[in-house]
Amino acid sequence: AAGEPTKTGALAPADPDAFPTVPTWTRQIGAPTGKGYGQPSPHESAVTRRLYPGLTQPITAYSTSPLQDLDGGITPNGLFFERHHAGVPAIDPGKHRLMIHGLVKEPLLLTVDDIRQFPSVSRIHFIECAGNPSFLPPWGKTAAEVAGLVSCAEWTGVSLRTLLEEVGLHPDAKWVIAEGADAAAMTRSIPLEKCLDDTLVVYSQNGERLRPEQGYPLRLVVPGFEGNMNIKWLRRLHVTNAPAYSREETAKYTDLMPDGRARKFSFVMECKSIITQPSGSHQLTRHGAHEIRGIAWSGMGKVERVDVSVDGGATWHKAELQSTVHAKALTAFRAPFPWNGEERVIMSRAIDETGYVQPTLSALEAARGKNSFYHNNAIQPWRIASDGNVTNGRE
Amino acid sequence: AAGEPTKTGALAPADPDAFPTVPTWTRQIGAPTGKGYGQPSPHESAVTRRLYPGLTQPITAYSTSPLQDLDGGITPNGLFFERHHAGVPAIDPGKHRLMIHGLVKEPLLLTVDDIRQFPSVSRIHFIECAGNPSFLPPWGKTAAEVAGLVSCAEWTGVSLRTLLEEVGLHPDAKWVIAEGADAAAMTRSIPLEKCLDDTLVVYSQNGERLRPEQGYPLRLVVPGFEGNMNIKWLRRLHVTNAPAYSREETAKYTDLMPDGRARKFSFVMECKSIITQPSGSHQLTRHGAHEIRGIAWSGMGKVERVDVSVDGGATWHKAELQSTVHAKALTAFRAPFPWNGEERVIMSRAIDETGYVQPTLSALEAARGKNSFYHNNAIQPWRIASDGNVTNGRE
Amino acid sequence: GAYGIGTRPTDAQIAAWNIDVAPDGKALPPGRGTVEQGHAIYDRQCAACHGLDLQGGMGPALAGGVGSLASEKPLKTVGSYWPYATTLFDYIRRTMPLASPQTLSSDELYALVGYVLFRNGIVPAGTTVDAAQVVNVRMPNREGFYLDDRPDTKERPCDEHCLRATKK
Amino acid sequence: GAYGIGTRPTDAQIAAWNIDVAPDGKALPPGRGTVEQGHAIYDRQCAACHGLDLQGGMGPALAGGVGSLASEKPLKTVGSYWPYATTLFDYIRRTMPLASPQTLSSDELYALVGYVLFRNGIVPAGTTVDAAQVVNVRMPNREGFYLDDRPDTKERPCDEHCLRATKK
Ligand code: HEC
Ligand code: HEC
Ligand SMILES: [Ca+2]
Ligand SMILES: [Ca+2]
Ligand SMILES: [Ca+2]
Ligand SMILES: [Ca+2]
Ligand SMILES: [Ca+2]
Ligand SMILES: [Ca+2]
Ligand SMILES: [Co+2]
Ligand SMILES: [Co+2]
Repeated sequence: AAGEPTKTGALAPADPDAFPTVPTWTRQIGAPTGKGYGQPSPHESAVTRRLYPGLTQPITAYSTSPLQDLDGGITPNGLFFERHHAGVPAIDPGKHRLMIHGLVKEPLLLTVDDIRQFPSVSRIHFIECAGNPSFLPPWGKTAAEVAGLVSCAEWTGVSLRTLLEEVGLHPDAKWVIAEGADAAAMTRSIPLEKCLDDTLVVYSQNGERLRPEQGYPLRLVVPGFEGNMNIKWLRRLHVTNAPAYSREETAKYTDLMPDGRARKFSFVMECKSIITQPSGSHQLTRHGAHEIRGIAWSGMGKVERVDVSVDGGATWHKAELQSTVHAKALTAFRAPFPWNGEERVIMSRAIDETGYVQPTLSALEAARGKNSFYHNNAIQPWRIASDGNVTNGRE
Repeated sequence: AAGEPTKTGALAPADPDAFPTVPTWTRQIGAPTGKGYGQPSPHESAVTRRLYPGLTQPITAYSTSPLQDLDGGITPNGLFFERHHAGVPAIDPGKHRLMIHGLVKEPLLLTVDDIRQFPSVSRIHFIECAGNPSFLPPWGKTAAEVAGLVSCAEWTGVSLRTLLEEVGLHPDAKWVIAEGADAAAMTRSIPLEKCLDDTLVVYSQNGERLRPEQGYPLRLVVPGFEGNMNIKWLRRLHVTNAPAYSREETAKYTDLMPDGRARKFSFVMECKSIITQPSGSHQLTRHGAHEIRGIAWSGMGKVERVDVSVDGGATWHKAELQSTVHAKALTAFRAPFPWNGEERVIMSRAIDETGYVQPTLSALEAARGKNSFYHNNAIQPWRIASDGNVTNGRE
Repeated sequence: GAYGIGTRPTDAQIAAWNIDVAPDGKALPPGRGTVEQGHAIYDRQCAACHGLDLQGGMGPALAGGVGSLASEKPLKTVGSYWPYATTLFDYIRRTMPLASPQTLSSDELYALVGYVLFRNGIVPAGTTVDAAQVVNVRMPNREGFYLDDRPDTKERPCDEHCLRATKK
Repeated sequence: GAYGIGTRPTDAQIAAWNIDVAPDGKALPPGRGTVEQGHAIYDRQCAACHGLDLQGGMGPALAGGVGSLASEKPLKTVGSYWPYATTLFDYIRRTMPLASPQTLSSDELYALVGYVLFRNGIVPAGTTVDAAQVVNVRMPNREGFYLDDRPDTKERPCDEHCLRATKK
């Protein structure tokens, strides 16, 4: 009597033994309580971070969050994307110090425990690599390959403003040079205005201390600014009157324009979205009601609205924002998607509270040419074939 | 020239070699990128879930979140508290089904993939065991031992209302009996009104699929209601006109009153808070500015306000809510705490948006006696000795 | 439904999955068993955890405690606390024996319910238990429960006399 | 400060930690090195990754690409792209050689800067490089940067002609 007699539009026959009345796991006692630190189900072992296909430098490299397998707005710590320039340092937190010096009244040396005694703040923010993704082919096959250098967490730390008030700013202060303790001694200049606004020095991510690859024991979170500025393994804040013009803000993370000149200090990650389900490598297995799901974010503030198109951009529908909307945080969206075997190109377009509208790739290319490399926030199309196979919709 | 020359009130001498100018980890290349699934720093290996001291049944048992080591409002999945009655089943998600039947127009059998095709919702909610903590001594030594059977995550799933509308409710429908696929076949009756309000059938927690010990592949989230009702490994929803009076809602999770009668269907977790830092087993190491930090929550809605007292409850100060306040979610709070070696008893008191005020233990005992066992949301005092040692403040 | 997702289970599937037994007993299966049959099954399959005299061990006590609920040391057992015998049938079937639940036959379950009720002085020796018996047996603490009437504390925030302004 | 938390670093500590060199070059250490000395150090410590001719390998090219920036295949190198030589000193000191950064002496660093500039045709053979030289050398692409002027796309949501009402 078992079976799936009324399955509508199923593309594969149902297995009548698939769901026994009393499954084996209901008849046997389960695994014991009290695993000190839990892990995902073995059935989810394919859900991992991945290096980009073909990437061969695992030390100065990046690995992506598996967006096509994730839901909602929070990224679990184990799957938060990674980007390092000289590997992940093994820092002893007891021997780590943060120095604040330069155009300040009282320079300061702080332990991690010291920093935990300042007023703490918890906020949910995304961090996104400025190079997420390339402007040039080959186009990524999966959502991770297209936009997996973005993740989102609840960060807890102290407002940088609090620390700068504690050291006392000199009137000439205009910039803060932040430096990491990794072997790249990663260095970026951050405008003082941003430091006094919403920048945080954090020690915890999603409740627990930062993971080593996210900057343990201290990192800067510069909400909405390009990932590289969120200095990990933070050890020094140098208050100055001018930017350092460090290598990562000159040779890298500047945006080359068609006339051969380049934009510098291009910090903000503009408004963006991507459909993650269904997305490249997914397979629809039956006809009927489906869901489109995805994430949207903006470095300028809150996501205001997301539209989706299932006809290659000809017409659009408002999606529903399915999670609480936090400023500069991933916002999950959804829209209904009835599918009955039609070939379709689906895409999403986000609009933020400043009114900025996520552009098409051709609009970006018209403004910037093809070699600006960073800050590609173009609309991402996915193609659904009549057999349900989903691939990148870029020509 | 190294050292900590101006350290104010330090109780232990500073180690001048503690923070080299160029630490070894800055001189050496770090660990490679691309660990598929990340783990915490080895320096945080003591931050784990623990069985209650003396608990010897790891199968039908509970383990606590290490609240004294956590920050903010989100609990990382690896440290989310556990409570099982027959261990953690190893469910093959492909062979798992959810059946919805009873007083419905069309009974339904759903795969996990089917459920993912209904409109999805992501919301941040706490889950708390009704027995968190005991009303009777021995009092817990740490925040985990006192209140570690509460955790909070972003859940993604489908509104139970959507599923109930899909099956079509019979006019006599009043309750939904939810059943798990574990060896306890855990069963609870939930009022239909709650099922049509904010109850969710979830598949993901903090972005990734549910952990096995949290109900993989499906669990019920009944926001603000006692943890036991958030049925894990959910396999069946039976719509009825009356509660089942299952063992967990008669023998257990009923609240015995002094006259020998008991409250039944005592579902809501009332407003509560606890200071987690500093808390039992912590040690203050210097005089001067410190922070009080903690978490507050209410099963009735949003936390409206948290007060802290540093004089054993004689006077109170308003704490700052340091994270975004979500309804029925952990809300982090903080307050400044200057400490210069005084003996102190510190405590927090939360108030929710309904105006309900977290009571003292004696107020609870006056209303319920000492044997009501469940729903202890009493104010928790911590005693700070003049040497900075923190212990449970209950007499 | 509007979404048309999923499949419709057959009546046989629903009947096989639907194991919850409410106080009305409508979902009780056919079958019967005697207190004496229950005694034999209990000693073999239950006593190791719950004790030969139902006094408890690794598992909780299954008898005793009548009259203790208003005392300082209440003992909540099937006999002293449980309002319905249907719960006993339902729980043993779905959960016991701990390591091999949902393996007992309906006759064995009725017999075990009979034996546990007998040891609690609720039914006499020699009783044969069936569905009607499980529904109709009067549990001592049937009237011992009332609906949640919280909130039951009336604490007030102290805006006037004891709330000090927060210093920075 | 108001919180009084932490310790005050000594001037010596600050000097030792403060390694960032801005275009004003004020933070450059004393020292000097020649293009020829730099050549020898480069071949020993850098060429394995950046190539004997600075053409790149496991590490990026350190020369070439002048005139390519507006082309279809721009090559961004120290010579073609970097606006300041101070960045070169700063970056090599803090980051290179990749596996043993912050091990080169100031003299070695000046020499390496000299050699990389020489191979980019920016200084002649025989040059001795010191702090003044690093600050004053005119990098070819010095004027190649301007402040971020985004937003640069003016897409509009289509409220009128193409936004359809969402169906359930
Ligand atoms: C291997 C040990 C073990 C065996 C064998 C076992 N039980 Fe249990 N039993 C337990 C444990 C442990 C609990 C408590 C479970 C919980 O609270 O989640 C329990 C609970 C119960 C309860 C509920 C008691 C209460 O007051 O809530 C009943 C009734 C019960 N068992 C009956 C039986 C019967 C009948 C058998 C034999 C058919 C049996 N048990 C066999 C360990 C066992
Ligand atoms: C083991 C390999 C290796 C060695 C040895 C090495 N480098 Fe590098 N170098 C790299 C890599 C890889 C990068 C790119 C790092 C990144 O992008 O984060 C790099 C980047 C650079 C850059 C920046 C180039 C640009 O355009 O951004 C300079 C300059 C440089 N190295 C100089 C040197 C010098 C000088 C030495 C010797 C003292 C040296 N390197 C030794 C691997 C090496
Ligand atoms: Ca269907
Ligand atoms: Ca940039
Ligand atoms: Ca101090
Ligand atoms: Ca209860
Ligand atoms: Ca069991
Ligand atoms: Ca390096
Ligand atoms: Co008062
Ligand atoms: Co339009």
